[in-house]
Amino acid sequence: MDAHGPLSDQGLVQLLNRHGERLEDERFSRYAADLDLEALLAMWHDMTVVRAFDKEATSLQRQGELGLWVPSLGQEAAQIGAGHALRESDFVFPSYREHGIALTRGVDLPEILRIFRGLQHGAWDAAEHGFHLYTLVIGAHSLHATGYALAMDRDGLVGTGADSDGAVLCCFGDGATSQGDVNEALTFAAVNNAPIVFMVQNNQFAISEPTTRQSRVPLAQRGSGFGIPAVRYDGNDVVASYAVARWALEHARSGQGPVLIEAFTYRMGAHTTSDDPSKYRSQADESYWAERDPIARLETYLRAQGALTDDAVDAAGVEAKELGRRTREAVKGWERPPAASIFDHVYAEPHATVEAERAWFARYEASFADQGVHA
Amino acid sequence: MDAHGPLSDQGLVQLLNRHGERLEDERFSRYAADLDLEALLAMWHDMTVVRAFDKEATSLQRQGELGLWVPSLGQEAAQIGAGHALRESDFVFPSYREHGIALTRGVDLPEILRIFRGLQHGAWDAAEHGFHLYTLVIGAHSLHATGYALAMDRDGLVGTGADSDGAVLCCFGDGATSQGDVNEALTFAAVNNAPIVFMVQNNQFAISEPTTRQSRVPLAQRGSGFGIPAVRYDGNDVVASYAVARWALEHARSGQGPVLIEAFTYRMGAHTTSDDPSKYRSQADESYWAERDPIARLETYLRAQGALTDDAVDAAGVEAKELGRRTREAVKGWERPPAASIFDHVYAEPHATVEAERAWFARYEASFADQGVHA
Amino acid sequence: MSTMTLAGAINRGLRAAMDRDPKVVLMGEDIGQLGGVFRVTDGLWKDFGPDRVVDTPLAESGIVGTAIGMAMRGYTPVLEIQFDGFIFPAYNQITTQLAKMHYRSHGAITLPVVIRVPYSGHIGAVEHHSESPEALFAHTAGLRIVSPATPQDAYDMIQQAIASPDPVLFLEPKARYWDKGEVDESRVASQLDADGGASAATAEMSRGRIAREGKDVTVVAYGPSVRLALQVADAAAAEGTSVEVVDLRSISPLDSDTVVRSAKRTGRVVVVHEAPTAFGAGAELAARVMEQAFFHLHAPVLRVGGFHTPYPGSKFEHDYLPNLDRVLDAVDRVMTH
Amino acid sequence: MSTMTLAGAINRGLRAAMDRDPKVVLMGEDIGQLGGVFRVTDGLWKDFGPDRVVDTPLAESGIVGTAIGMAMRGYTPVLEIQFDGFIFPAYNQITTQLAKMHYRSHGAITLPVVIRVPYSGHIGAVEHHSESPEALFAHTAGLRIVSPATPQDAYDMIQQAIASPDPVLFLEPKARYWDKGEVDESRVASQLDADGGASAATAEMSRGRIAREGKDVTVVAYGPSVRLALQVADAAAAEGTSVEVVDLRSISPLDSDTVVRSAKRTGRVVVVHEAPTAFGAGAELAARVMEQAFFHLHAPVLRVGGFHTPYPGSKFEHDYLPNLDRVLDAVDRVMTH
Ligand SMILES: Cc1ncc(C[n+]2csc(CCOP(=O)(O)OP(=O)(O)O)c2C)c(N)n1
Ligand SMILES: Cc1ncc(C[n+]2csc(CCOP(=O)(O)OP(=O)(O)O)c2C)c(N)n1
Ligand SMILES: [Mg+2]
Ligand SMILES: [Mg+2]
Repeated sequence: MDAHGPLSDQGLVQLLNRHGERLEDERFSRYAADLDLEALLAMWHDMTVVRAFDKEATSLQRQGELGLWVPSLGQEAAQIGAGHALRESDFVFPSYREHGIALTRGVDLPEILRIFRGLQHGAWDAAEHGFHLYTLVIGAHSLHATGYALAMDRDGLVGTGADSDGAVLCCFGDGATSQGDVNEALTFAAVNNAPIVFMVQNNQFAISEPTTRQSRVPLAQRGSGFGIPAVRYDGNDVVASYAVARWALEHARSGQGPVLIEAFTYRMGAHTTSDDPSKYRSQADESYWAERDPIARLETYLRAQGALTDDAVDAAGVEAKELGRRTREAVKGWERPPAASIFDHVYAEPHATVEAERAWFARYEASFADQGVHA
Repeated sequence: MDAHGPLSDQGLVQLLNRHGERLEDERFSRYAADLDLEALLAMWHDMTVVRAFDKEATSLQRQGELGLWVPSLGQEAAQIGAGHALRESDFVFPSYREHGIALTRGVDLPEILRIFRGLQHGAWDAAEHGFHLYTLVIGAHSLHATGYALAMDRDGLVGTGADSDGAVLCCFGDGATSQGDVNEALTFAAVNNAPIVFMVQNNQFAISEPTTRQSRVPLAQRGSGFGIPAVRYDGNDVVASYAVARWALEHARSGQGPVLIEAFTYRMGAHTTSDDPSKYRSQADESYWAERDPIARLETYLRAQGALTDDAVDAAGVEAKELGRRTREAVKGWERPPAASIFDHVYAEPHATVEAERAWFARYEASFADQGVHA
Repeated sequence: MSTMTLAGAINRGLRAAMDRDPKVVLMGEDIGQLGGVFRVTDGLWKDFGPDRVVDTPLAESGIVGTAIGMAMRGYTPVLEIQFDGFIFPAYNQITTQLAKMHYRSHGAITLPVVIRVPYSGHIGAVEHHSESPEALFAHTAGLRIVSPATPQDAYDMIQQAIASPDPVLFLEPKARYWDKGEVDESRVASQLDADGGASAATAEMSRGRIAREGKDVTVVAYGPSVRLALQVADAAAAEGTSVEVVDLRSISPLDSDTVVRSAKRTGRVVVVHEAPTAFGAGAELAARVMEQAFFHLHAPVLRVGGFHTPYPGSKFEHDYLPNLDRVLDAVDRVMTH
Repeated sequence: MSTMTLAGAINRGLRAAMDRDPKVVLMGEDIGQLGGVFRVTDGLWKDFGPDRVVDTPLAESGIVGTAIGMAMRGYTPVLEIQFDGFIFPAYNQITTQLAKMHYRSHGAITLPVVIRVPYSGHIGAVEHHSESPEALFAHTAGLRIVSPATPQDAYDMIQQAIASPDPVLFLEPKARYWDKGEVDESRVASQLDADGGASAATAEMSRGRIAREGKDVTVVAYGPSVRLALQVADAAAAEGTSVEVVDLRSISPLDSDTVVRSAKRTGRVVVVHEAPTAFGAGAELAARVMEQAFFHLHAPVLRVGGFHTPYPGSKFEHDYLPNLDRVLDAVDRVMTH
């Protein structure tokens, strides 16, 4: 048994430390071997894009254009690292904070905001992007992910060695590990040897509750209870995030079964725009983690390598601004579909109750057109 | 990670082997040190009593006097061993097969049959016996047990060193380990350091499904995933069952927190009287386990020690017969309470709907008394 | 035409659906080698193998949740929940996920999952083995809920449920499992083989039927209570009252049109179900009949159901559940107006 | 008398209950240092400490299940479920365990567990944060379900719920959390201090009240819809229709007696709730009013509720939920008879 608690940083795989220095790891360095400077720049790019988007969404929420926003601030390395380790043949089940992974799956980021503007519950084509809709009921999607992985296996898309081989990446938070569903998912995945990677982003908080309210041992240890190999790594280190995710995905894709990986990271922002973290955590804690910012350390490294120029930084700034503008315009430009659309897609086939209510609603709306609003 | 599956007999604590020979165990022998021949005879006695009762209940079911019976056949050592390790200050949450533990908690065995005769859902006073009612929804009681243990802790009944110190023993089967609730119980117990012993009786089947459908590693290993110490032992060995349970209970009672123990045993009978095990397991399997009968090996040992005489065996036979007679009489003698009693105890305080229906039912019944049955 | 029990008809229907579509996968506890605790899947494991008839871990949320994921990749999981009382660990998955995914995805994701549940009482069982949870699901949009009362309907409707692109709760009246009846196996086969078969099948299983015509009182029932309603009709006929029996078959959608039409003819309605009366399906039906046939009614719609108590010990179930006398009593009461 | 918001009144009521009885323990997600996502438990963690205000693991089944065990040893757990849509993982524990333990134990075990749920819509939230699940629980015997509409009721009823020996689902109309009102803190205190206080408290919270008297139409509402019903009464009055408003307060038991008495006077009833109409609480009420006041009714009981769809995106919630126009439309319709 590990003597360390779930917030310990003991035994974390790390390949890029907070000073922007590359480290070696006997087991995982080789999974990062293909990361040349170009690849790292691409990751840096994605991390800055999603952070800029996050900022824009937060300010749109403050302006009243969005009901809510769920920032991924601070978790960019964990997400972009994993995202770059994915293949097109893989399929991701995010929770609701995986905007970074969304980006790597080709989701146009502004589209995500349709959810938070209250226009719809799902805002992209899951099959097209290999990226499922966000699930707000904590942990519920872990079972869907497991079932999906089992179906991939049935479909012969695992362990053949072909490019079509794939795996599922299932994301959830530290808090989610307490849900029965997540543990059932571990059971179903283990006994059926499902091609799935369970990725816990331990951002140290479930809203206000520290991870110590969910576990007394590191969350990665949960795997062993189900016979699932697990690795814990520095989730603010994009190189380790890539390497561990790559290892895990290869393990799953090749038919060796489920893996649990724990990205130890920090939620640098609020839980959501409705949250006030000053109520439950200290400035000191936040500063400590600001020094471990996932983007800053990659920047340090890339600059030291001469790979990141001021021009590149400026260009990224311009791109971010453009994304911001495009986001604002998109959000403000979306037209709300007609009210009667609430009756669409409740069922795939007609259902008498829905049809009767739809008809009633049409008559009711028409009555206003005829007579003006009541009273 | 353990390379063995959940049905492996590797690494089981054993103190009395199937040939009736005592073994030493570095860690657990001392927890059996107080078991003199008298104590072992008492255990043998209880095991034979519950087996005889089981037989009687099965035959009552066959005669149509009971709707169902759930035999504990084969699991007597696991249950009686644990039962003898309990203190009065402990509290047990059984599933529905713990007739052996019921006996050690002073439940008059025939009373259990009120449930299976369809007279009531709970058939004894849980508080009086420190033995909760049977729970039929698999795993649901594991959370009640955890909450109860936390309440004991709040009440100052843990870790004081006094005789009043207690712990909860929570029993469930191998199948139950797959339920979300059981895993949530492990979480709540671990983070709150609850004084609870989770005892899995791995009888190798959840109805027809072998334990390999629930886990790919030994079930005891589940503990480590939650930071809960665990031990796996030969559940057909009453000495190991006692020793391991005693260790676990002392651990919990002394304030050191939760423990998971896995009694590896075998369900020698059917799941229930509705079940037909020949559909899903072999005669060879059953014979293999018949040779590992928990009562037989204790008998061999006690006879070798000269502690078990033919007279004692005869006396036990007489007692069993008498219990059988008493059981039959009790079951056939129970009067069904009046139909209107179904409205009692739905709520602790009056509820208008129940009272209205109760009144209607009284009028309805009275109408028969007045007019005779309809049509 | 062949004679089958209701359980046998479901078994045959499952087999036909599995033959028709290799993506149909059965999942549940003990449904494999054992054939299920009621033997409804008997023989299917042997014939289709453990990949098509899957014994799952003992976790209902897991069963439904993984089925959702499989359905997302084009499978049609047909699940067995061992008993009515054990569906509740899956309640979250059924109501917040299975029911809502089609809506959440704007129609992009369809989840043709069927959840078979042996339900209702009268089998002398212990706690949690005799319940009728239909109303606990019918309030949730996105689910269909049906219950056959005859072997023919059992055979047809299980296949229609499997063919339907919507999630279906398929409630099997377990006390009727051994009732026998004639079954025509060809009708549903040709329906499903035709163009638009799935739509036609969904529509058909969503409609009630007049199980017996009558003119004085409409008695509405479904699943296990249809037989009782027919017995009531016989008994009432002997007393000179003509009872029309509506077998709803579908609880969501509730085929209130058929009932309202009947109510407009008879002016008197009695609804029967085993589930507790309070907040049960009968309440919805009564409310709709009132809304749509108020001025045709001679008497209030009466409901005969279980009481607002937990399902009692089996020695009391005959008092707890609707029986001939209680339904006849309600018929008499509506006839006094 | 002091002025409080509805949320503030619950906070004060919780504090009073915790002062009164050291066995009262609050449990839930983020209710400690944070004071809950709606700040309803604000300040209590600071004043009562982490043993009385417990931040639990993120698992609703675990919260309810462990509360049951604590209640078995004499504690009175008062749970917070963060949002309506997240109660379903606990559905099994609530309906098969919490609701049934008293019955299962023949009255030997009482479980005075209170489950607080911020519910209903109109707050512009994302999916699962605006639902009204009352009917999904009211069908299950063994539970009480109440919902206050005013700060005074919120203050009184939370304490009555805690005092009641039965499990209570305490539904808090979250859109009304910031509504202010006068609260007399002394009345419930003297009720609870008196002999038989728990019985009196249970009985009182189980009764509806006439929120406004009227003679033409009875509009029945509870929780968040009471304010709407009162607005309807105002608007209808302006058109010459006198509306009586019944605030049910309790859904289980459903105080149909108060409604039936009113219906016998007015002859016309409209029921309003945010939950979907189909299989909702309004159906039960309509059925009972018909059963008990049929010959007094001039028109069918009409229901105005949410539609049979999942709760839509918040930009649509004003179309989805009952509003002044829809209720007035129903009032007009019953007035045409
Ligand atoms: C079943 C359920 N319960 C409660 C909530 C409310 N809730 C939303 S996010 C959250 C915390 C989740 O924490 P974690 O799993 O660590 O993920 P994070 O938000 O930190 O990424 C809670 C309690 C929910 N969405 N679902
Ligand atoms: C939630 C739930 N699902 C299904 C069942 C039906 N059922 C009763 S016992 C059983 C098998 C339990 O196996 P296990 O946990 O190993 O205990 P054992 O019966 O072997 O002692 C099942 C599936 C149930 N009682 N509860
Ligand atoms: Mg977190
Ligand atoms: Mg077992």
